[in-house]
Amino acid sequence: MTQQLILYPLLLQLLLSILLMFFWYRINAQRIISILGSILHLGLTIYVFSFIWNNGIQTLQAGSWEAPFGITFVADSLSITLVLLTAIAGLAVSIFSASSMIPDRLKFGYFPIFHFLLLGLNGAFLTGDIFNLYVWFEIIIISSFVLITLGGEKAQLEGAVKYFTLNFLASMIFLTAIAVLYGLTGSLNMADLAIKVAEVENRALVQITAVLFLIGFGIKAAVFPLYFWLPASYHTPPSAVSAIFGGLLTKVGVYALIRVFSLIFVGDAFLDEMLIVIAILTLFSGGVGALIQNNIKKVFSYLIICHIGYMILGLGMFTEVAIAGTIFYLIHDIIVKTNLFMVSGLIYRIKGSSSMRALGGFYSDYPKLSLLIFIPLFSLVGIPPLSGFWPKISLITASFNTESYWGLAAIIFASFITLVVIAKLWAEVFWKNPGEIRERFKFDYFHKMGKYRKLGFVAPIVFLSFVSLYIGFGAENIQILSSRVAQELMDNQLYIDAVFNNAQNPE
Amino acid sequence: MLTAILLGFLFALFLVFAGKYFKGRLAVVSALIPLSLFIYFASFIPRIASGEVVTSNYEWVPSFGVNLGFSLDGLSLLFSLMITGIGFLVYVYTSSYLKNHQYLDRFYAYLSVFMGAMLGLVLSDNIISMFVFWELTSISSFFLIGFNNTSEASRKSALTALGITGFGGFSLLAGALLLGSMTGTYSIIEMMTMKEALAGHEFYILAVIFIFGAAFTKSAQFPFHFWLPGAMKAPTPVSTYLHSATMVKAGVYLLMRFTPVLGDTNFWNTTLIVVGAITMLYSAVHTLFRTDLKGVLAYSTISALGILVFLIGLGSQGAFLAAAVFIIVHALYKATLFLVTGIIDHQAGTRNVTVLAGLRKVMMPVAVAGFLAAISSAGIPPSIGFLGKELTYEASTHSTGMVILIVAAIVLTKILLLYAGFVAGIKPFTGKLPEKFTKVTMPGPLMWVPPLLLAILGIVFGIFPSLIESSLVKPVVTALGKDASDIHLALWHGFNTVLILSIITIAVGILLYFILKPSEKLENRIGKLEPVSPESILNKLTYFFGVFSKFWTNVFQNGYLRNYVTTIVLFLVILVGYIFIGNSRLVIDHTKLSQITAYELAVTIILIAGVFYTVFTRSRIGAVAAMGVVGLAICLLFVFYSAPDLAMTQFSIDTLTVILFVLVLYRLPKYLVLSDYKMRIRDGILSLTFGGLISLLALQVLAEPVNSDVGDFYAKNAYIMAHGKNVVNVILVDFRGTDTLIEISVLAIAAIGVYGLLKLRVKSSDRPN
Amino acid sequence: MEILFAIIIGVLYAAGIYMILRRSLVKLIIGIILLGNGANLLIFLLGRITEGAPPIIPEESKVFLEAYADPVPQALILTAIVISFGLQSFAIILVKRAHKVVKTDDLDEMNATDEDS
Amino acid sequence: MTLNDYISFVILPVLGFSILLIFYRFFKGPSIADKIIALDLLITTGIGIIAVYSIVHGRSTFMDTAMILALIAFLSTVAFSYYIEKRNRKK
Amino acid sequence: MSSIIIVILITLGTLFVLLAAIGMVRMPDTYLRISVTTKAATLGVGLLLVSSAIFFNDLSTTSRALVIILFVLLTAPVSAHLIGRASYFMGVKLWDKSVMDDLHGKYQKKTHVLKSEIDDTPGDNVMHDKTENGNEDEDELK
Amino acid sequence: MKSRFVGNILLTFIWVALTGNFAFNNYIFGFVLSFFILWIISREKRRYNYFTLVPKLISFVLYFLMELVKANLQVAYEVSTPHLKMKPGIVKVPLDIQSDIGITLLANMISLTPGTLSLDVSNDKKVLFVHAMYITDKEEFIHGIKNGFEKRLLDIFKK
Amino acid sequence: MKTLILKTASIYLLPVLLVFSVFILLRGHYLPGGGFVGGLIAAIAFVLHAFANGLSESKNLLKIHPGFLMPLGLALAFLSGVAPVIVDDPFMTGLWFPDPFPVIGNVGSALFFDIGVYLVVVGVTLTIIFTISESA
Ligand code: NA
Ligand code: NA
Repeated sequence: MTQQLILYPLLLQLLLSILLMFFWYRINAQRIISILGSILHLGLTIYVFSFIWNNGIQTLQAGSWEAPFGITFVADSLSITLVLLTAIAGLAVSIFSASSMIPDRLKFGYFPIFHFLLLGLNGAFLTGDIFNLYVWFEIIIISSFVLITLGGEKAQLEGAVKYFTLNFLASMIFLTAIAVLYGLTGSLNMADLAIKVAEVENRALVQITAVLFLIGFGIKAAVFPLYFWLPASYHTPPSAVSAIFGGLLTKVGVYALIRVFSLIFVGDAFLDEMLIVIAILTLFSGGVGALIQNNIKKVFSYLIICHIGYMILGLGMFTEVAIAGTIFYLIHDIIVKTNLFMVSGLIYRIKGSSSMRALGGFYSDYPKLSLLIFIPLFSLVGIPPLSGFWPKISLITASFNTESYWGLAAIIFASFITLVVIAKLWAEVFWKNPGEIRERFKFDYFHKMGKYRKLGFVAPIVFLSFVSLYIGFGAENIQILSSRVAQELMDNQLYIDAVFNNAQNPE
Repeated sequence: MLTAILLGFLFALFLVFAGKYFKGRLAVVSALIPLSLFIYFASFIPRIASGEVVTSNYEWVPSFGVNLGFSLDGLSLLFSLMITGIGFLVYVYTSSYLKNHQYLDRFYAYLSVFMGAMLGLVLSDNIISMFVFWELTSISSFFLIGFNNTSEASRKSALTALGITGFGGFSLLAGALLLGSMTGTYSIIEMMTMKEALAGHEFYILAVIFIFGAAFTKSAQFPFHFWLPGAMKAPTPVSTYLHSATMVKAGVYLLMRFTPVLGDTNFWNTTLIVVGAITMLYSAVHTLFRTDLKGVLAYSTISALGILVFLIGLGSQGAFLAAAVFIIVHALYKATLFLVTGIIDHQAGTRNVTVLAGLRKVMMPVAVAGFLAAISSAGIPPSIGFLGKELTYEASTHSTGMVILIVAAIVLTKILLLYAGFVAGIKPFTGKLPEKFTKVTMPGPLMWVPPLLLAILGIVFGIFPSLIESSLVKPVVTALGKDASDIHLALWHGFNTVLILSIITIAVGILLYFILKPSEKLENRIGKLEPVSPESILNKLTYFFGVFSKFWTNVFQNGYLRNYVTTIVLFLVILVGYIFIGNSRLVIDHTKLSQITAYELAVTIILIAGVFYTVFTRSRIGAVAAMGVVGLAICLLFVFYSAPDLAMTQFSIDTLTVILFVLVLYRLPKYLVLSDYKMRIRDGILSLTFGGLISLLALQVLAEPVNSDVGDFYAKNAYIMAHGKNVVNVILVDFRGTDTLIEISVLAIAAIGVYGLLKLRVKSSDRPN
Repeated sequence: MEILFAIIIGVLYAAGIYMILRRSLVKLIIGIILLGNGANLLIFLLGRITEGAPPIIPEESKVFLEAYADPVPQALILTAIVISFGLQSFAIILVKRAHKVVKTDDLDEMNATDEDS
Repeated sequence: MTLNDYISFVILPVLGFSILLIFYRFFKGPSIADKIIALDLLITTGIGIIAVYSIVHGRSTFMDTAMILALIAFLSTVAFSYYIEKRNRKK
Repeated sequence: MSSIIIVILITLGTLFVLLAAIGMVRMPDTYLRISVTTKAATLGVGLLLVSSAIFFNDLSTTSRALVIILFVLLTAPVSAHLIGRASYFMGVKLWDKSVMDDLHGKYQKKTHVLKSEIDDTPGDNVMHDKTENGNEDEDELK
Repeated sequence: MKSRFVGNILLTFIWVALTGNFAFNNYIFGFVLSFFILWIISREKRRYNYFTLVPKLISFVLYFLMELVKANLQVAYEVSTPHLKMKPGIVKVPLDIQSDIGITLLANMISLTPGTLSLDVSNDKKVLFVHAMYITDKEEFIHGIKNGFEKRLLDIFKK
Repeated sequence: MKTLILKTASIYLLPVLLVFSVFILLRGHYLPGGGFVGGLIAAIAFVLHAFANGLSESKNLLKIHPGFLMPLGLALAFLSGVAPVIVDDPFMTGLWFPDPFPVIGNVGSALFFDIGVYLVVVGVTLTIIFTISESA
């Protein structure tokens, strides 16, 4: 059974989605199934995680077809870490959704699609097959697309059009890259590709393929100059949706970039430089973008872009220290961004607005909640010892070691901008006396809600805040994990061996 | 020691949850914290004085080399005592100053966090953990400065302060990490052993710049000084604590701490002297033009910080001695003056120097405190201020090079500071009590005792310098890496140049005080220079950066989908094109290509023509029909090239798409051509380049050797192992069945999405945003 | 024939992008469909094309007796086609809905979400 | 001349030429109905081409595709007519 | 023997398809083009399918060929009817040299109800002399 | 129910023909499958009597194929000669046949024979509008249709 | 569309097309076809019926809500993928009955998987098209 273990999180999510579809229109049942399922999923994932932690990289050959012929699932430390994070964020958002989503949306399939999205994320993290990755990407896109538009009014629809078009373009570029890769190597298995791509003589073609992957995944990861869909759409859907988007969607792009550039396209100086340049511009563009926004969800959206830059920078520098920084940042970012979008939802429910200009007085009205929100906000800034701080140690050190001073400047710039932006946000939303906000008629205000609904809003935020605090104060454990991931990534032979050795000894 | 540091944090946390339950006794409980800490640190005095360095080490994040390594030496002891000692008085003072304030618990929580952070900062041996505490001081001071958070000015000051010190913080982080990678350790004590190697290191200058960046911003050196006067919006206890005794001195502390690591080089010394001198002069001059008591004090604080930086820059034993003493001097008198100012503000309701006068008649003890502090600030014997000034002059006159310039600068500064001290400590109490202040009352003892105590200490230490000589001052000098054994503090140094300078200073200063009265006119005059001040320059830069940010953001995020697509495609075309052009190996291999037959040509022609028709027709239904043609042609190509399954699927899907279009289209408006000719040409060129590159790429790949292990495996095993003969179908349901499972999920999601999109109407009140 | 295929693919990619760059929502979707077709044909071509030899094992045999086309690209394209269909059908409905709500087919008028609000 | 040659060099080119002619009508219109008829006829001709092509390669498998074409082509004609009907009625 | 039959059938079939194609180009109005399509092509393709069935000479191919022929025969006239009718109320004109138009004025414009006789409300009915030439898709701009 | 059974049998035959497998098992499978499909799509009210017609239709089709070939040559001649000698127009043909299936078949037959095209049936099912290529004499044309296809169809549908 | 001819034709075509779709589904493992195309044809049969007879008529005909077919089909496909996990084979491993069945040939999890695909495709297509028609 142990060999199958890595697929259980996937299968559970799929089972949940199907089950939820059978409970169409019965929203209370859906709420319960989703939350209980997410708890179960988290428990299962923790178990799988510890299994992999103790036993090393695990692979599963779907259909018993040995690699590279079947679809291989590979759980290395990176994959399973991301699966675990997805489970954590997923549980939080599931609870948050049960409370914050209006019944109409729940009636029209919110939960099944939410779990399909989680399924897609898990699948993308676990698959060891490049075309299968494409397919997982598509399930992610279509789910997110549906989630954006569910019950969509003008803004969502507009956002969705942009979101869809650019992500579709990304998929097409990704598909083009797969076509070229298959044309060059005749293989789809990523471990096999790692071997075969290295043997291709025409390096220019390999480089072009890599560039295609870079752009295809880069759009999804929202890097400069490919990020446009993100600020245009992330603020439009309900907060629970934004939360899962903000926390996880772009990270799949980052994951794919990491995977492809650490496994298949390794050691190309041009590409690494490309990544660094892109990272720097991403840090810059996201930062300045966040600086001028008024809507808090938009602020967070731009900060997502900005912070993607850190991870790409680490990837571009491609030393063990740098990759460890990237991974640490990834871990931190998923939790914090998910939390912040839920926070924005909470603020919206409390005050009826997301505009910094209109908001205010939060601190005097809700001091304890403010303190709670302080945690994710300032974790994001990376005020030490909160979680965002630690990866910067690795990244800055790596930028000294690789002498990428522009990278260093960009890191400092982005950190600084984040600090300024969040401090400004704090001053505006929490400190300032609010102007006259007219109480909206018929608006579903937080203070009008029942006790359990309120709890549904706050509990997930508390949960993720504690996770953030753990990442910050228990940085040692996270760093050990990140280093291990980095070691595995730097030595792609580990991955290849895991895929093929298992194939040689079928059960 | 960890407990000592964490005490503040724990107490703050405790206050968050329990603060409101014992509002009345809050002050007592709170004040116990700094007091007990003060006693705790004081108990170390004998050991430190004997030359010991107390260290303790706690694991934290060993994989980063980050631990909670603390070391208590002379330097950190001095700061610890100041932090806890003045802290205690401020706690006491606050209990009265903010009596019955709604958020008193919150205030104490901030203060406690700040105190803990400050202690951590000065005690850390590990520079990363030092940075951690450094940032915490910035953040807690952000909250303290913004304590009156409903006032816009207050928020703005808090932001400015955080912005500047935060920037410095990142500089410290960069410096720390650079030093870490240069030396392989984050322990300052260990770094000291590598001083020579560091000085010769290629990154030495860079590391120093980073450290300076942190120190100068935190200690408000020119041109980063302006956040400090702004920060005076904070409640007075905050100003006292943060801006006189502790936080602003963190930068000075940092410089001192790194003197044994990075000091003694030309770059280090010169920069510090220059920056310190500019700062002390610039802000000393500024004190002349201020009417707000706190403004005067703020600028005099900056000036004092300048002096300290300047002294560290001089780098001699004498200079360090002077610095050590001056830190004590300044802490005592400046804290006093701030507290006094706070009392005046609290009781009289104004801090305007031009109207304040004669208050001695209503609050004598406060006046005494003010007077004593002014004396000390002026360096008039027997205050310890005198000692400090003497030592400073001593060090200046013994500096290497440009002695005259240095001495002139320091003397001028001291004259102006004397003036400032008098204005703050004496002027409000002398002269005739104006009518409107007759009803001003004496504050409670909790308010006036702390400043008086501090002021008296200033005199006591002046008269008995031995009290601090070996307990506090000498260990500091030792900690800075100089031999301190020959140091002897005394008020009377004999009649020498220094004494002459002192006399000149005092005389000219007092003269200045009587000639120059602070007035709004003067203040306005300096206001005219405002546009060229660093603050407004930075404001302008910030403004322009904001404009630029908007510009940059809007250039890319301009709302037009087609521009986004253009950018992405252009990016792709440039990158791929660049690789194509840069590589001469790219050739097309004709020999591997197959023949073209007439019917294939015909199908190709209708395919391409269909595409063109789709693109250029003005009829939507025509476009849809043309897509049908394209679909058919592709279907035929699939048939020709051995893909019957594909052909079927392609055709059925195309038909379904047509149906969907048809069901949707007749509800849509006219099919307009919305873009102009030029744009169409531009897009046409871009698209064709893109398409061309893809074609070229395809032909390139075809020239590479074929490799289809996977396909062969499937073909071999399709029937034998998977019991199917249509290999494509076997792949879909078996070899790669996972793909298909997800694929049908995609379809189901799409269907749910369509259903929701068309059937669900959300009430407007529930819309997000 | 490969050359013709390459040209067709180029034309489909170009036309797809060109249509996406128009301002009309309907054209956008047509562009997406064309682009999808282009990508599918690219996989087809780069998987190497073989004439008249479908990868179907003859009735009386258990293995292939003669040449056959690589089945892998075909399976990939099938999956890609179906997925694209899901996306396209949703996109088409989105157009309908967007038109109803936003009351325009003009993409240039759909930029409220990018404005600072 | 074998049957295969005859088909490859005479029949298929003629059918290809027919396709081009029909496409000419599609292109020219003038009414949308003409385009729909042309498309319908293109598909029908496609069925013929597939039938002939399967003879050339001796693979009857392709007939399956022809079958699907025959079945489904009808539906698109129905759909287009539906469009015209709805469109005109709306006026 | 069978190959001679095949050649004959295949040639005839191709010719009919070609004729249909030529007819598509040459016929002067939409209705006539529909006529040609339905006939020549159906017959032509039918012949091609039959020849394929003869060539393979197995049951499954033959049954498939027959199924296709059946489908074409069943659907082609229905398609023709649908398009022809749609063309009429779209306003597609008959050829100038047409001799009669009994449909004139019998379709109700809004409901597309087809009456067997002309009623008294001609304004509501599809009258070809009053409509545009019907050459364009109605929702487009030129 | 009886008619549904007949339909079921017919569908079974179609299945067997499609699969080309005349084994007994396949008949059983086909029957079960058809039964299931008819169960899915049928409502009890509707009577599926039309399946009884199919055998008659097949013989009718054979007759019709002759007509088809004959008249196709006429069209071929028209298309392939340089001048167009047509006299086209739309003719109203009154209907005697009343059943839906009968009308549909008639219309389709007319469409499939060259030179004529059924445009539509009036909503009251009284007339069929036929477009024809050669209308030399309208009455003769109508007579040809009524005596040809319609008469045969009426025969078939006689109960 | 109110045309008698189409209406009549569609009523005949419906059962024939459905039989045909099952045919295409079942032969997919050996010859071109399979669950996907089969499902499309079944869906198209109903769509055709809906075009000719109106939506409500077609919905009445189809006793189940098409949306229900989606989870049903997914569940079937899922179960045939998971079934081997229960006997401790990797996910999606084919399980086969030892002897071929008449008509269908070898019966294994792949067949059930393909039937699942068929159901999902029918459900999806009909849900989409019916929904659009309803809201048109
Ligand atoms: Na498929
Ligand atoms: Na399998």
